[in-house]
Amino acid sequence: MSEMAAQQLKNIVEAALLAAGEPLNIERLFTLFEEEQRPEKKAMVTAIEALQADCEGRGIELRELASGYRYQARSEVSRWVSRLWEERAPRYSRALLETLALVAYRQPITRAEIEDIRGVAVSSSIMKTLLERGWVRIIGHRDVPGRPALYASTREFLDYFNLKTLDELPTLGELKDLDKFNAELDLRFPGEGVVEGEEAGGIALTISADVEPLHYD
Amino acid sequence: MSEMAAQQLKNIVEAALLAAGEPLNIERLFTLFEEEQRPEKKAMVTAIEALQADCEGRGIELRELASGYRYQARSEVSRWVSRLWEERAPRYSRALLETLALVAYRQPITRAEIEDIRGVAVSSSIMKTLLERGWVRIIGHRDVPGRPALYASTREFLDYFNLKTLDELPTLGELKDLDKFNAELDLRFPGEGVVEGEEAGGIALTISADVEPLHYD
Amino acid sequence: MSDQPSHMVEPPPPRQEEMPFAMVLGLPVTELPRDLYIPPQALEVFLEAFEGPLDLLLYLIKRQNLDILNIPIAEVTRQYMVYVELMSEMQLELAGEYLVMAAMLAEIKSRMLLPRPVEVEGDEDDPRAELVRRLQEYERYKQAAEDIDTLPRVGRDTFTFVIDTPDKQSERPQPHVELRDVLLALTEVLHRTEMFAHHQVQREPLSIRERMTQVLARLNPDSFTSFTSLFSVEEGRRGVVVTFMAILELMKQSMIEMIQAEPFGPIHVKAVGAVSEEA
Repeated sequence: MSEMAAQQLKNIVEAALLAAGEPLNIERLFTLFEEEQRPEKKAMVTAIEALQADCEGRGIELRELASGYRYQARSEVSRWVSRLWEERAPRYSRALLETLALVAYRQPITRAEIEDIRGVAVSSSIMKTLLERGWVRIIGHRDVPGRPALYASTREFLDYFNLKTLDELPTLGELKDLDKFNAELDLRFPGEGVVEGEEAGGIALTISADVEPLHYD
Repeated sequence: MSEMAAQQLKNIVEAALLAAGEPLNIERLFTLFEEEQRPEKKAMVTAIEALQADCEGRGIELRELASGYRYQARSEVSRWVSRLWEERAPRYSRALLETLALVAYRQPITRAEIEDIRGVAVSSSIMKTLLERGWVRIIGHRDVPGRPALYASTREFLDYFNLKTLDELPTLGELKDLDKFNAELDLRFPGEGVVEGEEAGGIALTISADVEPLHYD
Repeated sequence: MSDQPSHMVEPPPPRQEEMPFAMVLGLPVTELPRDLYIPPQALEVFLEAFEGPLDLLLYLIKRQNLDILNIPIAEVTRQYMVYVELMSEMQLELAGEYLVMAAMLAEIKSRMLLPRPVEVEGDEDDPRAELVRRLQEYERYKQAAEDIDTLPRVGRDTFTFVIDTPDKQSERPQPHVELRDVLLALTEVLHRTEMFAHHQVQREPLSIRERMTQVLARLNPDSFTSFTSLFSVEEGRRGVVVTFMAILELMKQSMIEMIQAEPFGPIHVKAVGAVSEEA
């Protein structure tokens, strides 16, 4: 067979470089062709240069590295491409959610108080996670021996859960009712999409005389 | 951030499809973008179609398969690209292919049903190979004594054979009624295509020239 | 048979009474089937290539251009037995299914020989019907397998790509939490502590809690803050009350200190603890 058309050569080189999974140098590219079909070195270089030029303005580039040519994603798009391998978000433990709830409802609160209510120790990693997530912060220290840190919820906590103020959280009494009608949870909790001030206000109105207090001690 | 420029979207999608190492469907492509940046579905489809059009006349194509879009080498260049690797593509035994065909066309199907149609036992190693390759999976158990496993084909099977849906499998031959025999004395089998000597069975190549090959016509 | 010519010609007549090559249907076979001359090694490969009795039968039928719907049972049975005997002769692993099929063929053959009652001739099931059904059924999947084998496939007809992404950015995603989950966690705690058992009325617990946090955040542990500056008139009476209650609660819980130098003098407030850098 006579020498290959420039376009066909370019097509073969492009597909081979993409399929190889490793950089290919010119010598290796030559091995793809039977002796009698083997292109001139000049033709090969021209093909590679044309392929490089084709990458102008695209999300990929054809780079020459130490061991050969390799297609790779440009750094301009790597921010998006990287999300292909993003790990799934882990889930928070129940202990963490309980701690968060206690900080929200009983702030300012010390770790010892949380442990007292939960009946189990609160691991340092839970407090650390909540602080790092920015949902909880230390706002002071109680004036008792050891001067324990006082934890409170943050603006970010409210924002994340789409609340304007802590008031929009259901009272413990409402929680008790909701607990009985678990199925209705979706309809009644604020901060779940539809809800804005209106719903939250609705909840405030439902407070009745036997409502659970947030008694402190 | 406002909606992304069409070119940038196209660049990201191209790089992601090339970097992923597996087919990506539209839903997966959407996950590359933050909520507020997420393109319209229409824009995404336009980008994919533009990328497909860009492959015209090249050695690669962007195909839609069962589990999503995949860039791949066109068969026109596979002769050269395959020389990147020493080993040849594996050949599959008739027993394996027939078992695979029965799962693909008759799913969900039990091993006993496969054996019934093929007239011989199906070796465990064949089922194991098919399961390990991810072409076949167990989707349940038939509610009869022994609760035999029900096998079905997978998206990976379709991807591997370059198909988007089971509908794209070659049409299955028709069954002829014995009663109608006298009416039509066509000697050809329904669904029997022209089989090339080489393709009909690897066996033809391994027996000597004076041996009648194993194909029937 | 080694001295036989290499093409399909009439085999030479046996020169002597040799041991039968095989016993087929009780008759000795001393020669290979006429249409089957194959060197022994190739023969073995050839025989092993059958995917079972149905495959072998299909081969016999197709080779003679017979129609599957009108199988000459006697002849096909004879040929089938020759192959089966050949296989056992060569000590190939002969699946039991081959013998089951042999029995089935023999049965069909004998039924074909029986005279059919005239009156039911039209309705009489062809004894071959079941065999034909099975052969056709197998044939279509055998064909389907061949078709699948010719589909373009990865690693043979097409190749997939993976390009490198040099600057991968890995961002560890944060867990998502629904408010519902937080509240459910709280009810769990409350159940455990039986806090639900208490019944006291309190109208604005959380706004006081929240205000306590706000007041505390404004106080400095190193210097005093004016008590009145903690109140904002714009908030109205409710706001003032909430702030006042928050301050009382903070005092009760030893979180703040309050100093009044003289009766009716200005009151000053200070946080008691060292305030963290975040506050």
